[in-house]
Amino acid sequence: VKKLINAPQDAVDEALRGALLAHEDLIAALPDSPRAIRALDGPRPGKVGLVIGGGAGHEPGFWGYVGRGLADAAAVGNLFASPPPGPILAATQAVQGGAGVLYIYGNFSGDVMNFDMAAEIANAEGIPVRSVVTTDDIASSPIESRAARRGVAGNVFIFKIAGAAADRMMPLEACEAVVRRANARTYTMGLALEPGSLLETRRPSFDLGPHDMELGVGVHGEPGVVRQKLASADESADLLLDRILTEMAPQEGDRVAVLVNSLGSTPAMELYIILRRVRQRLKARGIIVHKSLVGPYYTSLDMAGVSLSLLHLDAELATLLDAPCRSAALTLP
Amino acid sequence: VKKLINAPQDAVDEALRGALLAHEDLIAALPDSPRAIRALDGPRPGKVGLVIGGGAGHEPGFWGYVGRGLADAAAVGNLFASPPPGPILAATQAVQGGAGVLYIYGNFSGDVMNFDMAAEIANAEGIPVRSVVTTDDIASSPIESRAARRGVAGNVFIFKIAGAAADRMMPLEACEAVVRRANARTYTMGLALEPGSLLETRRPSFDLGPHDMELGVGVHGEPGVVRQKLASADESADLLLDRILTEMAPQEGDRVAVLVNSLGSTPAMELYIILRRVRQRLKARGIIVHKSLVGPYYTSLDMAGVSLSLLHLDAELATLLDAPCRSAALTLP
Amino acid sequence: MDSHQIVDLFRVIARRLAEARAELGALDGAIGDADHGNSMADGFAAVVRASAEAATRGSDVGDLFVVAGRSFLNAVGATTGPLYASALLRAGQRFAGQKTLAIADLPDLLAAFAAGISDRGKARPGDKTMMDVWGPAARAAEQPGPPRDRMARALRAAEDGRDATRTMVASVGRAARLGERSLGHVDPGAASAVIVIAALQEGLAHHLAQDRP
Amino acid sequence: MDSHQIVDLFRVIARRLAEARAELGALDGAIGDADHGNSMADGFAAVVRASAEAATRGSDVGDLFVVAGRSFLNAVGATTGPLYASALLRAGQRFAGQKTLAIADLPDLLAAFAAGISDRGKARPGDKTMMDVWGPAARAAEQPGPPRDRMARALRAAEDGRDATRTMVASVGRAARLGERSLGHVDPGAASAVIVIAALQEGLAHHLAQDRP
Ligand SMILES: Nc1ncnc2c1ncn2[C@@H]1O[C@H](COP(=O)(O)OP(=O)(O)O)[C@@H](O)[C@H]1O
Ligand SMILES: Nc1ncnc2c1ncn2[C@@H]1O[C@H](COP(=O)(O)OP(=O)(O)O)[C@@H](O)[C@H]1O
Ligand SMILES: [Mg+2]
Ligand SMILES: [Mg+2]
Ligand SMILES: [Mg+2]
Ligand SMILES: [Mg+2]
Repeated sequence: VKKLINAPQDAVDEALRGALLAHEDLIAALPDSPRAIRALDGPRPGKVGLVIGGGAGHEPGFWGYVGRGLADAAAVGNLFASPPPGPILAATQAVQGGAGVLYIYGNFSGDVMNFDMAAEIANAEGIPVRSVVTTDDIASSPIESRAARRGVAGNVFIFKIAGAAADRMMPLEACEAVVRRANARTYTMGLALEPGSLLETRRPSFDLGPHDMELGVGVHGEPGVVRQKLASADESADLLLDRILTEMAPQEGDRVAVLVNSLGSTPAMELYIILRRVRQRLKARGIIVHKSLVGPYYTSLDMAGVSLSLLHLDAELATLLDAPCRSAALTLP
Repeated sequence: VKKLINAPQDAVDEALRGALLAHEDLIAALPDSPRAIRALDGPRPGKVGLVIGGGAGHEPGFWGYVGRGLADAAAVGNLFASPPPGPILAATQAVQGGAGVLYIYGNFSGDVMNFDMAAEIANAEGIPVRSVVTTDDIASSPIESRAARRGVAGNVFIFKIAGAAADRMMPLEACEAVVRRANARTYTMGLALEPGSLLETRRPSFDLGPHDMELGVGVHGEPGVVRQKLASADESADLLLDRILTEMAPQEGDRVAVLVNSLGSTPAMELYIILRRVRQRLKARGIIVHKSLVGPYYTSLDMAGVSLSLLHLDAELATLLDAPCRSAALTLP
Repeated sequence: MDSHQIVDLFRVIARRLAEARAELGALDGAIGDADHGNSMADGFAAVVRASAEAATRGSDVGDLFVVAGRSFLNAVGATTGPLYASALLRAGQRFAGQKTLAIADLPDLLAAFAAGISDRGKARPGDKTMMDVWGPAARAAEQPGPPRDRMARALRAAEDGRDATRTMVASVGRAARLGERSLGHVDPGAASAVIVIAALQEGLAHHLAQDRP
Repeated sequence: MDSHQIVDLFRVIARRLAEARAELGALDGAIGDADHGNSMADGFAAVVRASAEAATRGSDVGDLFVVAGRSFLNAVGATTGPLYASALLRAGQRFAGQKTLAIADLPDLLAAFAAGISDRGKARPGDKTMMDVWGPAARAAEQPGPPRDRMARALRAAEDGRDATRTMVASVGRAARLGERSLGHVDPGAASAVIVIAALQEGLAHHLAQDRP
C-alpha cells in the first residue's frame, strides 16, 4: 500500500507538526511537552478543564477536538498507543482553572492505565480529576459487559457534550454526570472493507478477501468481530443500524444525532449514501434526527470502512450538542 | 476495489440525497430541478447571485460550497460530467436578486458548453450573466496556453473569494473582476498514488504500477501528465510546490493561502505531513501563510493522492478570504 | 421512414451503445475520465424514451429530432450532451415539417450531425475528437450513389477516421491535457461515432429488408 | 553485576526485541493493533539510552531500574508502558540501594517483574496476556538451584506459557474484543515476554563467560 510519508517512525510527529501549523490559530503544543496540545482559547478560571487523548492514527482525533466549546487539551500517544502519563499530566496542569479537570478517553487497557496514573499524580498535587471512560462500540462486548466495550467514534459526540457543559461553567461533578449519560446513550458500530496498512511495512494489518468485509471493527486497524460477504451500501447501513436500534430501543418521536464516520479512506460519496439510508430508516421509525455529521471525524489510519454512531438525545444533551464550538474538526456557529 | 454503494447508476443521486439530508439546515434542491441545489440562506435582493457547478464525484464539491458567504446555488451533473443547461438555468433563475448572476466552474469542454448555453438563455430572459472559467491546474497546460488549463481544487479558494465579494454587495462587474484575479493568482498541482475506480466496474480507471505515481493528475480520475517513481512525502510536496513557486514567483513577505487536498482516499495523517513540509519550505522562502486548509475539499471519487493549491494573496483577496462563511464544507466564524 | 421507424433507428443506436458501454468507458479511462460509455448509452436511451413518446403523440420527423436533441442534452450534460444535442437539433432543422424521411435523404442526416457537432464544438480535423469521424463520414456520404452504398462508404470513412485518431495528439477536450500521452489511444468519441454510424447503417438495412416483402 | 553490566543486559534485550519488531507487530496485527513490536523495541531502546546515562552518572542498581522504568513509560505509553514500567520499578524497589546485583538474585528479577506486571495489569492466569509467561517463569525461577539452571527452567516455563496462549480466548486487553477469534493465535505480549526472558538468559551466559577468564 502506497503512502505519502517520510521515515515511518517520524510520521506521527510530522503529522502532528503539520496539524499545529495548519491550525495555529486554534491550538499549540505545550512548550515542554510536544505531545500535549492545548487550545489557544482557554483555560478560564473557574471552568472545569477538559483533557482528552489517546493514540495517534485517528486524525483529526484528538487535536481536532481541542478548542472553544470542546476540549481544553489533548494528549497524543504513539501510533495506536496511549500517551504516557507525562503529557496527560502536563495538559492537566496547563488547563486546570481551579474547578478540577475531567478526562475523557476510550476504553483501552493502555489508556486506562496511563490516564489513571496521571490522575493519581494530579490528585496528589491537589487537582481534582474525574475520568469518563467511553464505551460506545456495541460490537466489542455484549450488553451484559457494557463496561468492557471500546470507545470509538462516538467520542466525537461525547467530547462535544463535555465541552459544552464545561463551557457553561457546570461544576466538575455535573460535567462528569452529563458526560457519563452521553456515553451511556451513545452507540457505535463499524465495518471495514479493507484493513488499514502499517506505516513500517506498508502492508495490510490483516488479510481480508476480495469479497469479504469485517463487521464490528474498532479504530486501531484491528480485525472486527465477524467476517461476512461484502454487502451493498444499504445492507451495510442496515447491519449497523439494526444492531444499534436494538440496543437503543428508541420511542417514536425520540431525537438522535447521527455520525457517519469514514475510517480513513472511504470517500464522501459512499458516506453520504450510507447517511441517506440511515435517515430513511430512522424516518420510517418516527425517530427525529436532530443533527447529522458525515466525514472522516475519527479515523483508523487508512482503513476503508465506516462507523455509524447514534446519540440518543434528551433535552439537556440536545442543548449541549447545539452549543457553539470552534476547533479544527468541528465548528458550530 | 470495494465500494459502499448500491446500484452504480444510483450512486450520484443517492449521495446527493444524503448530502441534502445531512445538511438540511443549509441547502435544498429546487423543487422542479433536483440537481440544482440552493442555499437556504439567500438570495438577497440587490446581491449578485453566485452559481457554481460541475460533475458529481468531487464531493463535497459542489453543494459543500453553497451557503452564506459562498455560492447561492450549485448545479451538479452526472459522474464527472457537466450538468446540462437545465439545472444551471433553474439555479440562475432561483438565485438572481436583480444584480445579475456570476457563474464559476472549471475549464472543461463540457462545462464550458453547458454553462454557456444556460447563460445565453438567461441573458435572453434579461438576467445578466458573467462567467469565470477557472484554470488553476498548472500541470494541465504550459504557461503560454494558460487559458487551456483545467480548473481543479483551487476552486475552493475562488468560490470563497467570489462568495465574500457577492456577500459584500459588490456589483457584478466588480465581482467578476476580483474572481478573475483570484483565478489568475491560484495555482494547483496534484499527484496520485492510485487511480480512482469506476462505480460500474469497480476497477481502477487506469493502471499504475506498485512503485509508480502519476504527477499532474486532475480531479476526474484521469491519468496525470507524467508517471514517475514513488517518492517520499517531502519529495512529493517539493515536486508540487517547486512547480507552483516557479510560476507564482512570490516575493519575500508575500502572503499566500494553502490548500492540501485529499483526492479521495488519502487519510489526514498523510495530508498533514505534506502540509508540514509545504509550510517549512514557504517559511524558508520568507512567504507568509495566511491560512491553511487540509482535508478532502475537492475529491476525485476514491483516488489516492493529493493536490496542493496556493492562492497568492493581495490585500483585497486576503480580506475576502477571511470573511465569515457557512456551508457544509467550509465554515469560518 | 415515418417517425416510428426513426424511433426504431434510435433503438438500434441505443442498443449498440449500451453493448459498448464498458468498452467506451475503458477507452475514455485511458486518456480521459472514463464516462463516455455512460454518456452515450444513457443519452441515446433517453432519446429512445422521449422520441417514442413524441412519435406516439404524432410528432413529425423534424420535431422528433428536436425532442431527441433536448432529451439527450438533459439526460447527459457533459461534452457529449451539447455536441449530440446540436447534431440532433440540426437534423431537426434539416427535416423540419416533414412527415417522413426519404431513404435517399438518410445520408443527409450524417451531414446535419457533422455540421451541428462542428458548430458547437469547433474542433478541427486532427484534433483527435469525434469530428475526425463525423467529418469524413459526412463527406463520404455526400458522394452520389444509392443510399446503401453511400452509407457503406460513410461507415468505411468513419472507421478510417476512428483508427486515425490513434496517431493523433489530442488538442481539444479532456485528453488534450495528456499531451503526447494521448498518442496510441483511440479517441472514445471517435469510437462511439463509428458505433452510431454503423447502427444507422444496420437500421437502414433492417428497414429495407422489412420494406421488401 | 554492576550498573554497567546491567545496562549490557538491557542492550541484549533491546537488540533481540529490535530483531523481533516486525514479527511481534504481525502477531499483534492478527488479534490487536499491530503496534506491540514497536512498543517493546522502542521501549527497551529508551531503557538502554536512559540507563546507560544513569550508569555513567554513577547510579546504583536500584536507581538504574527506576530510571529504566520511567524511560520505558515515557517513550511508549500504550499498555506495555505501564506494565513494563511497573515491572522495572518493582525491580528498583527490590534492589534499592544495592551497588551490585548478585547473580544468585537474578531469578528474583523475574519475580519482581511478574509482581509489578500483575499488580498493574491485574490479569489472571489464562487471560491470554504476558502474565501467562511472566507468572510461570517467575514460579519456575523460584525453585532452588544454581542461577543458570533456574533461568533455564524459567525460560522453558516461559515458552510453554507462550505456546499455551494459543489455545486461550483473550479476556483482557485489546484482543478480548475478538472473543473466540483470538483462539489459535499466540498472544504478542506473551511472545515478547519470552524474548525478554531469553535475552536475560543470553546476557547472563555472556556475563558468566566473561567472568571466567
Ligand atoms: N470540442 C469538441 N468537439 C468535438 N468533440 C469533442 C470536443 N471536445 C471533446 N470532444 C469529444 O468528446 C469525447 C469525450 O466525451 P465525454 O467523455 O462524454 O465527455 P467528457 O470529456 O466531458 O467526459 C472525446 O473523446 C472527443 O471525441
Ligand atoms: N491487563 C493486562 N495485564 C497484563 N498484560 C496485558 C494486559 N492487557 C494487555 N496485556 C498484554 O499487552 C499486550 C499488548 O500490548 P501492546 O500491543 O503493546 O498494547 P496495546 O494493546 O495497547 O496496543 C497483549 O498481548 C497482552 O499480553
Ligand atoms: Mg496499541
Ligand atoms: Mg466527463
Ligand atoms: Mg469523458
Ligand atoms: Mg497493540
